[in-house]
Amino acid sequence: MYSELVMEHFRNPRNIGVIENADGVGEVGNPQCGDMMRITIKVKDDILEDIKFQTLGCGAAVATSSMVTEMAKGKKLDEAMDITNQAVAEALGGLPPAKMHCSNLAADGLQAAIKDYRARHKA
Amino acid sequence: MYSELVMEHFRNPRNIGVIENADGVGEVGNPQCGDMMRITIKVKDDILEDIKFQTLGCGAAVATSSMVTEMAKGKKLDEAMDITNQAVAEALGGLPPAKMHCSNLAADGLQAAIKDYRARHKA
Amino acid sequence: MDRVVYMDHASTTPTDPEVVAVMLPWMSEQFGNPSTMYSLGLRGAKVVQNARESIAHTINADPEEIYFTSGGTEADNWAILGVADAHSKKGRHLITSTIEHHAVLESMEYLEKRGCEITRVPVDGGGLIDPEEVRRALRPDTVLVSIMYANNEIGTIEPIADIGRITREAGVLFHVDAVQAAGKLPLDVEELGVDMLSMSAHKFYGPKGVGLMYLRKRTRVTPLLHGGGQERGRRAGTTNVPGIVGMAKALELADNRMAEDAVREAALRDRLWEGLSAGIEAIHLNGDPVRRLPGNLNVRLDGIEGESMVLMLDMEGICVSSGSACTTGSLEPSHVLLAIGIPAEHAHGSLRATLGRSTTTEDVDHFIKVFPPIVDRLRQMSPIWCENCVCKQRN
Amino acid sequence: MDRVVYMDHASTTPTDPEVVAVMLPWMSEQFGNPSTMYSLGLRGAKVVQNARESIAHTINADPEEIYFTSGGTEADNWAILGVADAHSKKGRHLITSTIEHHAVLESMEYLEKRGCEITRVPVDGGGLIDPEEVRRALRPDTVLVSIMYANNEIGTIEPIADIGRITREAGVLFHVDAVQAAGKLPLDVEELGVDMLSMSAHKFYGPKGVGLMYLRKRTRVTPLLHGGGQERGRRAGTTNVPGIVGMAKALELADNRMAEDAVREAALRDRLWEGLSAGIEAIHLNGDPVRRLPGNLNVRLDGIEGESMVLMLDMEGICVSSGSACTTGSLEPSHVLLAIGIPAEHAHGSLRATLGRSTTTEDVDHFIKVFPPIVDRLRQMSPIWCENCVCKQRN
Ligand SMILES: Cc1ncc(COP(=O)(O)O)c(C=O)c1O
Ligand SMILES: Cc1ncc(COP(=O)(O)O)c(C=O)c1O
Repeated sequence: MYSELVMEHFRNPRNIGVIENADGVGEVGNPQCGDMMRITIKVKDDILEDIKFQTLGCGAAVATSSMVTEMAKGKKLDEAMDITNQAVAEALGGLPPAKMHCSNLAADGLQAAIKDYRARHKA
Repeated sequence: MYSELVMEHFRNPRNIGVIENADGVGEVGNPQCGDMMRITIKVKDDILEDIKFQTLGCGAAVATSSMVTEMAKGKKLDEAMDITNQAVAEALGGLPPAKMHCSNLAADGLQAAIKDYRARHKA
Repeated sequence: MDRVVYMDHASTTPTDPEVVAVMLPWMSEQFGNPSTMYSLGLRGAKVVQNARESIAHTINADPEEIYFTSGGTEADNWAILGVADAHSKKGRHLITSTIEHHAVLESMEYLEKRGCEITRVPVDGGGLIDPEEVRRALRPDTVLVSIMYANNEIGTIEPIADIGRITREAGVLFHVDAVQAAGKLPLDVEELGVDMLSMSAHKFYGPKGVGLMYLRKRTRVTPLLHGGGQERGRRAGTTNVPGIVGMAKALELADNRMAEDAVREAALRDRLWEGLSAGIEAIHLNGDPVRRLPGNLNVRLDGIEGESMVLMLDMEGICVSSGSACTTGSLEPSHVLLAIGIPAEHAHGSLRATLGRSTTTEDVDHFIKVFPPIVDRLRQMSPIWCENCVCKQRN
Repeated sequence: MDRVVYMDHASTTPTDPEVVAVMLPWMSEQFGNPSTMYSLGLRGAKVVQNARESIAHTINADPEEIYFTSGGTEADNWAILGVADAHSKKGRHLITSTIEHHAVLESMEYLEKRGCEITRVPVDGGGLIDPEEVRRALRPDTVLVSIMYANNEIGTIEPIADIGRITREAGVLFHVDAVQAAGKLPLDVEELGVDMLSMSAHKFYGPKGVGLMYLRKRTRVTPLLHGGGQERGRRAGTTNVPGIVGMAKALELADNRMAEDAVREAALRDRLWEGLSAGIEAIHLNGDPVRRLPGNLNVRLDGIEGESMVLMLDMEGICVSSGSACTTGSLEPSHVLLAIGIPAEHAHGSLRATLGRSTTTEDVDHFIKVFPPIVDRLRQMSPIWCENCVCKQRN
């Protein structure tokens, strides 16, 4: 059902955890739907210096979270904002059709975190 | 599907043929239905001295024809008239449900032959 | 009598030992349910997907257009009832032929009793449908045309591609019962222009209890079996992994040897017909002499009834059928034979021999040898057959 | 990881090698179609009849009350759609429960969309139906009550005999989905007072793709599959001889070892629950603690999601399910867990382990050993589970 790459990210997820005193936090999904994700980011000079995630959810939810952190780390905020859920799924070699929507929120989570950072640092 | 006894009568039908100058002839069924039988009888002193049949039809049609000739031979006409299709089927150890009606005409054929004999010899 | 001469391949076929061999690992060892998430189940899902791809490739379809069923009957019922239900707003008129299998005809009758209108296009004396008859039957409220590819009794092959062009032009869905054609005739759903197509594995040396429906993408059809989300939500029921694996293998084997088998079976069938017609008087061929399945021979014999021939041939180890297998037990004459204009009394005297992979020249010659005395014997005891009597002229 | 610990017997079971052995002769050698008149076919008819008698004997029915189908889904669909159609003059109201299998619920929904009224009686926190709820739901226009014998997710065993008394008193037909109960609980159609009952062979170590419906004599029900006259004209389709022979053998084997298996599986299941609840915090039992199938354990774990547990357990060779197998792919929480009052977020965190014949103490202990670290790991990466954070109180 899942590609080898999805399973690899599920088995060995990258960047798990919470950044203490994060510069931005994004939370998407909710436990009622069985999928929820929290992304915390550290920003330096408009660049994503660090990024960590916590995810409640299925294999796809975990793998996309892991993948998005890999894709975003070290990127400029504007570039990171352009990462789409579709792009994450593609980077993973595709997801099963049933999982394309509900369990593919990682990019949304990242964007929420960046927006949170920008809102806090607008001043 | 058929009992061993039915198949035995089908394989070795008794009293096949036509009696020349028969005293009575009975014909029942018709080729459109796939089942037809002709019974010819020889009567002496109100007794069925000889009886022969010809049958077009399935295994049940042949076996019941054969059986009814066996059951009737040597019997008084009144007794022979009392043989029912049901009795023939029972004597054969039963017939498949689908064959109980259409292919179980032998007693009717015998009765037709006896009636024919009586009609001819009424005078 | 130990020798068995099986000549009823249109009724069912033995499951090829090679097919059984590929099924076995999926029964007791790799038995996982493909709808699960663990490896044991995913292996089942994978092998089913492979089967789907292999079958799709054979009939020039996409894998997602293959839906597994429990057999040809289910596929036929699903196509007809499913389309009638899903398209009832467009109309309630369906077209079929007079010589379809009961799985099609009874589904049509079921609909007819519930207010649908059914047009049954006639066939010619050989069982052939004139595509123009289908065109003439089309109406604005026609939702489905269902025509079989090859007939199960007389083996007549219908002009499916021509009918497909007509239905496509008219924008009407076209279902083809290919149960007898699958594994015997090339099937290309694009060339044939069909939207739905039924198969049954046991007719091409696959297992019993499994079949499929090809369903063209974006075709709306209400499910027949409701429940779990198997087959992309269109056909519920735990996936029959061994059956599907076996069917795919059987179709692959049949496809590989199709041309060869056809030539061989047709030659044997012709030898049988020549032998029988030379040795028996008043024997006639039923169906189209040319446009028929290679292994199919259907004959009628004056003055005798079919079942008694079947029983007597069985005593010689020969397995043949006196009509459509599934109507045994019914005393109705075959609707197919009646439809091609054969009177009831002759329909009752018909016999179908369908040759297959196992059939040998010896089998055919055995048949040719033992059948004439049987015919003689039955005619001797027949009240409508006698050398000298008047009734002979009647026939 | 080579060891496989299969704990998903409610999803499907391996076909018992003894069952495979009795099926094999009917595939490639004795392959005749039972609807034919020659010996090869008649032998098939005979063995099917023997199977029918054996099964009938086991459930205290008459052989003519057993109808073979392609599985539990077909039997469920047939019972519900067939009764609704045949009795539509009497009424269009049907009663079922909120925790039925999708094969029942989706059939009911199909009818609902077409104008029938469906009452779904509720269950208590353990999944038990109160027979009085069924009585209260009865109306003069009720044509069918369909209630499952045992639930496939939480294993709850319903008071079928009590419901049977109520339906009989009311003169309403009663269908029981016994797919999970067959082979595990004694089935006596007289004692249970049922008119129709569904089974599926692959749930009791029989083959996939075959099942049956018990149908009480003189019960009117419209066929679901129309076609040839098989199954006394009530279920068309070439008879699946090997499947039927296998199912009968499987039921016989299951019946012989039923009591023994139940005791063993219940003990192992209890050991599993004790081990897990001792080693893991915030783990809860779903379903009735007592009135449940011997091999069934269903638990929920705060702060984690089901599929991720299934995937991680699979890496340890353990096969379990995160809900009803056939709803995998759907992201809906289990309707059964919702019906017993479990909130959606906890339903998503549920896991079903169903033990069976192959399950050993070692299997159970392996599970008990490997599961806690998995739970820890998943909770560590869960945004709603953290030792010290506020969200923990939320759960
Ligand atoms: C032309 C045709 N259609 C449909 C069927 C039904 O297939 P099955 O009996 O395998 O369901 C058959 C065979 O019985 C057939 O010959
Ligand atoms: C309670 C119940 N009913 C019906 C079914 C359907 O049976 P099958 O999938 O074998 O058709 C199942 C299993 O999937 C079940 O557990």
